[in-house]
Amino acid sequence: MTNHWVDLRNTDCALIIGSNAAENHPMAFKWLTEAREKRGAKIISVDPRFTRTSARADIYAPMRSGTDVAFIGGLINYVIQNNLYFHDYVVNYTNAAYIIDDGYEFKDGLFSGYDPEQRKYDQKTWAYKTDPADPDKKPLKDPTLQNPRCVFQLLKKHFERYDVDTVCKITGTPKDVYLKVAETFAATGKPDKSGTICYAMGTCQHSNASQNIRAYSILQLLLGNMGIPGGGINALRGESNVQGSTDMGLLSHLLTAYLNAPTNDAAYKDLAGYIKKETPKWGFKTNTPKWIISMLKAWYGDAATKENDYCYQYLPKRDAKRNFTHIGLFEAMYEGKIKGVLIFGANPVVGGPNANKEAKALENLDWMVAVDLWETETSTFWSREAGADPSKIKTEVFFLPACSSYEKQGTVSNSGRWIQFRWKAVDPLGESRSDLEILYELGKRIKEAYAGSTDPKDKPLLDMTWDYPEEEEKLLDEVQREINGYDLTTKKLLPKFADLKDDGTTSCGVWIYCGMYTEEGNKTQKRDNKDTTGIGQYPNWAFAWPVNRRIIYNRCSADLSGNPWSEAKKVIWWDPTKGDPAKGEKGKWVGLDVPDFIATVAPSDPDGSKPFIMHPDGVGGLFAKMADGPFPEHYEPWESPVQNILSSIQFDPAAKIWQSPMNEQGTPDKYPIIGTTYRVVEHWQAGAMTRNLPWLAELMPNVFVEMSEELAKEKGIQNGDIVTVESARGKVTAVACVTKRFKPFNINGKIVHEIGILWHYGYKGVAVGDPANRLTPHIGDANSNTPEYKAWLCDVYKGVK
Amino acid sequence: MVKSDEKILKCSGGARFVHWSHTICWFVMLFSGLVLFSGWFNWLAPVFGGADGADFIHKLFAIFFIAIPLIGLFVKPRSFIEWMKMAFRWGKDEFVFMMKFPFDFIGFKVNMPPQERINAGQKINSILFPLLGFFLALSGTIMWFADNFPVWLVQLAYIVHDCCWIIGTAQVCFHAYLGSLHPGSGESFWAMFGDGKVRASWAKHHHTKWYEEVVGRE
Amino acid sequence: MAKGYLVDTTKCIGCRGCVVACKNWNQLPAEPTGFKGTYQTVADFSGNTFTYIGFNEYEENGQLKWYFTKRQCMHCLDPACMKVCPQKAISIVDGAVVRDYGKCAGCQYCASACPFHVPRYNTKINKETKCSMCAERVAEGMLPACVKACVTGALQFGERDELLAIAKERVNALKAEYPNARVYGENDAGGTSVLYVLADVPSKYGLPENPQVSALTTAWQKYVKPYGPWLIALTAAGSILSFFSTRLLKVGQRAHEEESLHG
Amino acid sequence: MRITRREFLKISSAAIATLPVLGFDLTPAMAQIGEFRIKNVKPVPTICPYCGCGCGLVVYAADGKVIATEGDPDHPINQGSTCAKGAALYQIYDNPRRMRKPLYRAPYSDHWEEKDWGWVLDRIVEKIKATRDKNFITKETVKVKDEKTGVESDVEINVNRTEAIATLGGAALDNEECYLYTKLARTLGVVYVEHQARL
Repeated sequence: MTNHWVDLRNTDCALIIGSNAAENHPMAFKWLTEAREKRGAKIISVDPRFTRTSARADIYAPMRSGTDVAFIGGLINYVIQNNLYFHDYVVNYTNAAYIIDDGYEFKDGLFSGYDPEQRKYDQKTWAYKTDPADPDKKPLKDPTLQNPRCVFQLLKKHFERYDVDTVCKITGTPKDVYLKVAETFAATGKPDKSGTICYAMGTCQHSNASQNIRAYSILQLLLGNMGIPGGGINALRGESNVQGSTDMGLLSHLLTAYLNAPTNDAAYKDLAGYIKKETPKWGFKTNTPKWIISMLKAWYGDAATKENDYCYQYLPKRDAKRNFTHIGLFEAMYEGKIKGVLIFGANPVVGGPNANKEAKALENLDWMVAVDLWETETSTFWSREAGADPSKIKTEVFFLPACSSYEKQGTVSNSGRWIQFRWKAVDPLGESRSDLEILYELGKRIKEAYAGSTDPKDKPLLDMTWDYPEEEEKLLDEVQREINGYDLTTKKLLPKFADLKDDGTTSCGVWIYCGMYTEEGNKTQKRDNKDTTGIGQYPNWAFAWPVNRRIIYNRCSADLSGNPWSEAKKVIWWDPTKGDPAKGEKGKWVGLDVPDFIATVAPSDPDGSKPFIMHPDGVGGLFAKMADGPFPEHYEPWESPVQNILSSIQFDPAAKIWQSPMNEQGTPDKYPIIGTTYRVVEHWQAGAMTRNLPWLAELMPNVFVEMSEELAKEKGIQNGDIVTVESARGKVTAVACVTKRFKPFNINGKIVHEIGILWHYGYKGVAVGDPANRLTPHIGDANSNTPEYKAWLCDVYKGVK
Repeated sequence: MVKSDEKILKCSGGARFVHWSHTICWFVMLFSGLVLFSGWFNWLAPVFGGADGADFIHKLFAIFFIAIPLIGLFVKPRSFIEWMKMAFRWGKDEFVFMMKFPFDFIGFKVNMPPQERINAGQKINSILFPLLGFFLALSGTIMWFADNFPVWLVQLAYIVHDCCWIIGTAQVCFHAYLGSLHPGSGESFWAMFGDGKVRASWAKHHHTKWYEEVVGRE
Repeated sequence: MAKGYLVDTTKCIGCRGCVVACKNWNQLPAEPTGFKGTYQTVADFSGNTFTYIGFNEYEENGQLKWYFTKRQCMHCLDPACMKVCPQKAISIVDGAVVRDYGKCAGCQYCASACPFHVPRYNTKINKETKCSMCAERVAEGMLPACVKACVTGALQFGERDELLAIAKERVNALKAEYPNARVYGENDAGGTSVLYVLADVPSKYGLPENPQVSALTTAWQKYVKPYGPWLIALTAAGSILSFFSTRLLKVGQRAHEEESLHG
Repeated sequence: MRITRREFLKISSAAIATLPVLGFDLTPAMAQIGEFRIKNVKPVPTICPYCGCGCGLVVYAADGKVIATEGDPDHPINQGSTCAKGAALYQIYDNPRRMRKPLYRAPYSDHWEEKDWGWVLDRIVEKIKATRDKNFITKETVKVKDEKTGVESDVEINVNRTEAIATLGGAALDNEECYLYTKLARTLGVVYVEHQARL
């Protein structure tokens, strides 16, 4: 979320797309309801079926799964064609005026530089045009936006093809409804209005998911909705600490705080190479050396010295040519390349894509460690209950009982980046232990096991700082301090990340978290719920990263001279009276939030109006390098019942296709129906945390599949019947929920049916059912490799066959 | 030839058992039921351990109330059928008996027509009690498991249940009085209470037809 | 002045936080259910369910409607259950129709009398159970569990008069878009402490259009109960009369002399 | 009959106190009348373990047992409210299905065995060490193309990784836990570090 939950109350229009907020993020609706009550805000729900969100929306627009780029592309086109964009904002705060390299072109669904064999783009031509005579190679710009090679004109041209009729033919949205959506949301392009886009997994779980989100950003930049109250693009995150766990870098391509993990690319050979590759010339990220060195100091302590590159070489470097993401991991496991796995509260047999294959892959493991509160389908994959033959499965399985969130203490980061402390209410149940204790014990014992080793490969483990106090409370405290970081010369906690240094005199485990625990105390424990800002920022409640900033990119809320674009949407502004002349300050950015800007850089200073300080250009990227193109382009999902009518390129040209067993691609002749998966408010994710609770099992006892009355009639299915859903990869038995809320789509004259199935279920728990992910494919997004859970092909029939 | 002071069997052991166990059930359920019926009878509640206890006892005895005749029916179906046949066998004698009965009731000497083993009044009793018992059991079951029945049926069940026990209890008043304290009933009462036998001479006078059947015409 | 709830169905998102919060606070066990083609898996009240959400979907003029109705005891101003309860176990406490479980005998009369059929029998404790508007919480200055849990403010708790004013204002605002919008509970069933803001007719929310105490219950309560027992008195009196007339007044004594000697 | 709430509470408790003559136990009825069981119990604030809203919840615990859970009325995001999941927090603790002991499944076995913590942790470390030691890549040679000359040359770089161990999950863990987890996993040389954020 660029903004946060309470800020939703400041919006004038919420476009909820790829999200069923009322079910999966009810608090979004708490604040949207207030926005509607108090400000007359409109709520738009775009979804393949009419959901609990749609029930409370002002406009419901049906949209076929997997057509977000087309839907938003049409809105982008509508905004540009009708001159509804926020002109001054677009010219100054985005790269609209930048002129693009002559080599760049877009033709029939492909951008310049495509290599069909590698399924990869050479992005050389996707660059700004520079004056060859300019030694700084500054990009050329046309602030009038008239140059046909400027980003704005290219954008306009690119999305011209997304006219309302074409879009509706792709998405299946009725034209009048679509126009109503366009009109309503485009109205937020005025300076005193803000619109927010709320999205979740309905956006992310597609083969072109990153471009879906890019499309949202482009639309929001055009409307000037970034960095203002009630605006932004807001990913409604699904787990209590998925934000925090990502901040901590639990992904194959990241270290902590979004520092890229090095690969075996020669550029990452040493620390200097890493810094060169990762540090841009301009912007806040020029501090990258401070961040990486401070992280290494936190991890390896005194062993990390300037001479040994601060132990940079201890970091593992993955193979740049291979895929280490979730799908890649399970493909490797299926091939028997992975011998052991440690699983902390995850349940891929229910939650992973192509669950049959992922369950099968587990059988190839020599050992598995499962840490959980409950027995899950994953930790018991070897059992007869799972349909397996235990006598043929060699895997040694360890189950470690973890305690629940209120049987221990620690912090979690919510979707709005608030790091909040959880206090301990009771002792862990039975012999269960906190994951912190388990990890600490594991680390301690691993270090003991390697003690005395002289093998250089073991040196990282020996040098890793792990001398934490054993007592639970002190252990937590020490880890929090390490995350925040120290000034190593004074042994004092650092107050903010601006104080980090690249000379090894500071340590900081996670630079964006710096400031959460200072000499003043643990700020994550702050519980002052007075709103001193009037716009619901609650600055004294917990701590938001970065530096307690609640609305990211908030410099955008002020114009070129530093005044708010409008009184209604002000966040920060330049106050010339607040500067300290002794320090040569001309003034200061002040206001209702911590400025997302250098506080003393005046609007009149060079770069004083570049609000996106985390970006190398300092402006929002309407044109940006992504694996599958600088502009979003609509492609059909991997499995689609229709042809792409926008170009001859059917499928995202840069998405990785896995040619492997147990991952067949279904064809529309055999599987004519679009399938999608989703959740309900009563259950959570892979279900172990809710299917084991009788009160929740009572409310949603079985897996069900929703379908239109029309499809049910065609298939002879009655409401409440047991039906089978079959895809090229598996079968699932579920209860039919025949409903008016699902309607067949008219896609370019062809009637296309879609069904939706809950994916929470497995055979363990009080509420049980087949895992819907037996149906979903191993195909991922071109940029992030997030699996395409949300659009695939299937067939449905009555009974169990 | 039976001597006048010889005894003959009027009520079998089974009948006596059913009669008296049902009597106990009836009164226990009557008093526990009164607690449930109205707050007026709350003074009775402590006897049963509170209104809750009354409810419990009421339901417990309801099980006996239903089970006892069912067991009787199961063990001796023929005597039940014969009893019922007799109860529904109405002739001139029965109607005349009933017409003259009010005079007898208040003490006038009347000549009653000859009666069977049970007289016309007892026949009414024999019809009424099983019938009321049946409806009490049926409506009681509906009330007990109210959540499983449509609301209107439950509402109807309350009326039926209350009407039945009210009529039944009214009838019990008559029955108890006529069967015990009313002149001439003592013999029958002691028979029911004791070994089931009555003196032949008494039977000859009160249940002439039956006497003749059992003993033969003199 | 008495307390009440306002259920604004136009704000409810059907998240069922209230349903679980009710079970949590009242420590009510879950009951086995099955998905039968509607989200309304908990279809009705039970001895262990004091509140549930009704889900009803409609399509009118191409517009889809999905109505969520939070159901619980309506806390009538003149409750039929209270009137029929033989134990006087039910009373009105500051707007809440509350059962004294110490007095309740589990006779279930209240269940059938209720025009909304709310009280249900709990076999384990042999009592009729229902929502108490969280009397013990309110007494301590807390909100009822369901109201506290409500995410969007669809549930409000307060003085009935004030809630009624809010409800009317809300309905006025809704009228333009929803001509059938109305307040439910103002006078329905003689007025209830639980008020609803409905955007459509009550039946579409699964609420009775014209909630009334059934004629059977009225007949039972008004006639059978008060007058029926006189029949017993009458027969008892008759028997006594007979006893006196046959024995003490000695009318026709001789007729029975013979038998009496034997008796 | 109209009485105030407080009176009502007194009256009802008095009613319960009347002695049953036949000795029927009325205590289950008491539980139903809802005595205010969180009186004088201090609520402990926590954050909901489910979605990313980060709602505040409170846990009422006494004598080492959870007696009630509900929304945290002071929390700015949810202001005391909870969805169905947050409202069910109580049953995460009071639940016979919760796992209470470390378990071990031997190869080819069809059942769990209960083990003590020391044994499982040592055995896991043994497994990690053996797998890591057997499957560790210290260095790799990669080709580098000189941008100006276009000449390719070999460069040897330290890669320090093992591809035989993977870790999964973490979105339900606390930040501090994730931090130790990432630090330990990377230092072991694990590159297959993935969790729910990818999905």
